[in-house]
Amino acid sequence: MANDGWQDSVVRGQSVAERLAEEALIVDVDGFEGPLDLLLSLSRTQKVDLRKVSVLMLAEQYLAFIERAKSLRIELAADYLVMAAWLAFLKSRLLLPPDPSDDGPSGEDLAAHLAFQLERLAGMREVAKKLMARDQLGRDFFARGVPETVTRTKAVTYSATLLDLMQAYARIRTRDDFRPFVMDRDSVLTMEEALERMRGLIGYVGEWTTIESYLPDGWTVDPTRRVSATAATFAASLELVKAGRAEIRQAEVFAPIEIRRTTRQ
Amino acid sequence: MMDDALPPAENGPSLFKAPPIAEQERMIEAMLFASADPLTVPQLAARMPHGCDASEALAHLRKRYDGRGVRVVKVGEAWAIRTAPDLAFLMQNEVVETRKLSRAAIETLAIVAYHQPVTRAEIEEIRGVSVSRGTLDLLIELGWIRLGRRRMTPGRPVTFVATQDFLDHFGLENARDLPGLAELRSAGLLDSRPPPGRVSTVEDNDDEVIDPDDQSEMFDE
Amino acid sequence: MMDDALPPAENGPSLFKAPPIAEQERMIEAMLFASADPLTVPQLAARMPHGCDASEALAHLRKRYDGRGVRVVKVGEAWAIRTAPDLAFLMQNEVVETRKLSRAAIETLAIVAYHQPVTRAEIEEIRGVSVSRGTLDLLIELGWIRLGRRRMTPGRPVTFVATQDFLDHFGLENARDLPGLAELRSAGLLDSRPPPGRVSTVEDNDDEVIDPDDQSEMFDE
Repeated sequence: MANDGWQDSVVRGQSVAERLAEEALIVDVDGFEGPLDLLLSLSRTQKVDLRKVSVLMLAEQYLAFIERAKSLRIELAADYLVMAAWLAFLKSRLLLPPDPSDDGPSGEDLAAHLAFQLERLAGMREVAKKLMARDQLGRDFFARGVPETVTRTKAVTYSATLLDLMQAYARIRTRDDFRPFVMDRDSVLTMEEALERMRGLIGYVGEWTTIESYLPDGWTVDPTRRVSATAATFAASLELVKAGRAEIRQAEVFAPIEIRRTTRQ
Repeated sequence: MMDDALPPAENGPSLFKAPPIAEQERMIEAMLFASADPLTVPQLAARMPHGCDASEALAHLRKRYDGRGVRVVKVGEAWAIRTAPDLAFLMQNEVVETRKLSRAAIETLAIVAYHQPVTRAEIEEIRGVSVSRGTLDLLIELGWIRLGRRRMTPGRPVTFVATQDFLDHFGLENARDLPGLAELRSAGLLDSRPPPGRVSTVEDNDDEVIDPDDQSEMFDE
Repeated sequence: MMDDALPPAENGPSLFKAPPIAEQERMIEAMLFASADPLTVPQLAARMPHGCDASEALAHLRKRYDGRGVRVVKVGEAWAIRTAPDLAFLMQNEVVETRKLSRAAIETLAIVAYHQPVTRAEIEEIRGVSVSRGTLDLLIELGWIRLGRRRMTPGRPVTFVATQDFLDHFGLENARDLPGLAELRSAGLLDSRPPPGRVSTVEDNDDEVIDPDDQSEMFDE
């Protein structure tokens, strides 16, 4: 069928059969999966290789279709209208001589891409059909009806090295060394405690006295407690000096540190 | 993962010679018969005694079942025993009624199979409509497609690929055996060809949320 | 392949001759393979084209599978394909898993090794926590400890001792070779970081000073 004739028939008079076909297409609009699907259907009526399809004619068919659908008050999804707008634009590009100042893609490029898309969609539909026509598992060929489940037995071998063993033993025997900090509070004298204690005592002592004599009872024998108490007491002494309540001195390196109440008070 | 490397249970490291090849063939036969799912050579080998050559035994077995009522078929990297398709008429009792796939699902499946790895945006570009979540979900649920690697393009979109189950279901040795693949390729229909005037990729708009306008973007430049 | 198959489906009653027996055998093979349940001869025959002799075809198939990895076996009145019994081991996927001994187990083992013969009450006293039966059982099962003589004290409690297997496993000549705490430390083997979950307030070398008595205790028994 001549292209022109077909085109005319869309616009003006057409045979009853054609008209019916046309309307069936329109009523069927819900049956199309979007504009590309519709375009593919329309292109079929050109009965040519999709590579040679006339995109211009296709655009006109599509636009005519949309017009008629609108006149029949058929609701068209937005994407159909967007496609219509795009095709109208494409049509104008194809019809008008190229504008040299426009560096956008040419009408031919756009048309070629649309043809490619149509051909690709048609190609995918064809192979989808071929795929579904294949023998299928559970319909044409079958897997084992009573698969045996492979029971998974677990054989566990335990590993331990001499090092693990020795470290475990060492861990048990030195467990007390690793007591958590909170548990060791009883052998830690805090600076606050030392300060509290010295504040009470310093007022009575006007003489130079070694800070060791300020250590609380029970903190002088056990080395851990003694170290902690000494540090705390020394820090507390410095606090008192800073506050101006005491004076501190040390005759020489490693000599005893002595402290006394400030004389002004 | 317990597979390949480990020698099986009684592995006095080659204290014993490997069983004769005929015996190994029996083992493969038993394992393939017992399993509903295809098994890879490493999986087979892992269950055989030390020193066995699963590949060779498998080759023997294949030959033995040539032309029989059941066949040893290759499914991707794995092997399975399946009934010969010409005997389908005997199997009416075994047919599992399956839901008929929608056209959208079938086309989407084909696009994934032929274009894999493929992004959702690419599927939509090919079909010219947006892909509903349900379609991809259904195919994933059927075990025919799965997520592949993310595409290393802006947005890092996920891709979809066909699975071993897909190959198994359609009796394909591998994805290269898809019907019509060569024709599609030589016609250039598997090329990714961005619309003219677009700067390269289409993937960038493969967001989780596909709004209805999305597909119009494909055409509007 | 499965070519010579006659067109079986359209079985106008004996308009066609029955398929050759080899073909019938293929049919039985496929049916038995795919069926979830064993099939009786009448059931098989009912699914085959007119004129087939299911019994004879079955007999052929049985012979064919004689000595193979799977066999055609009778289940009640019906027939099925089953794995050859001697290959049952293949249906077990043995996963060898190497597990570290639990802390409780390794500590208990260490105490037995260093203090043997030692009673359960003594182990508990040294560890500071009770010892579960399971821990001792595991160590006995592993062959690393065994029951020793009963202690000649009230209640006559059993004692535990380390075994030759234990010495072999740990590469020791005898239990006296086990290094003492000081040796461990000087060899840098003693990890003086606190066990996980504990916070140390003490410097590594402090414990040298702390209880000098403690470690001598360990060896003099």
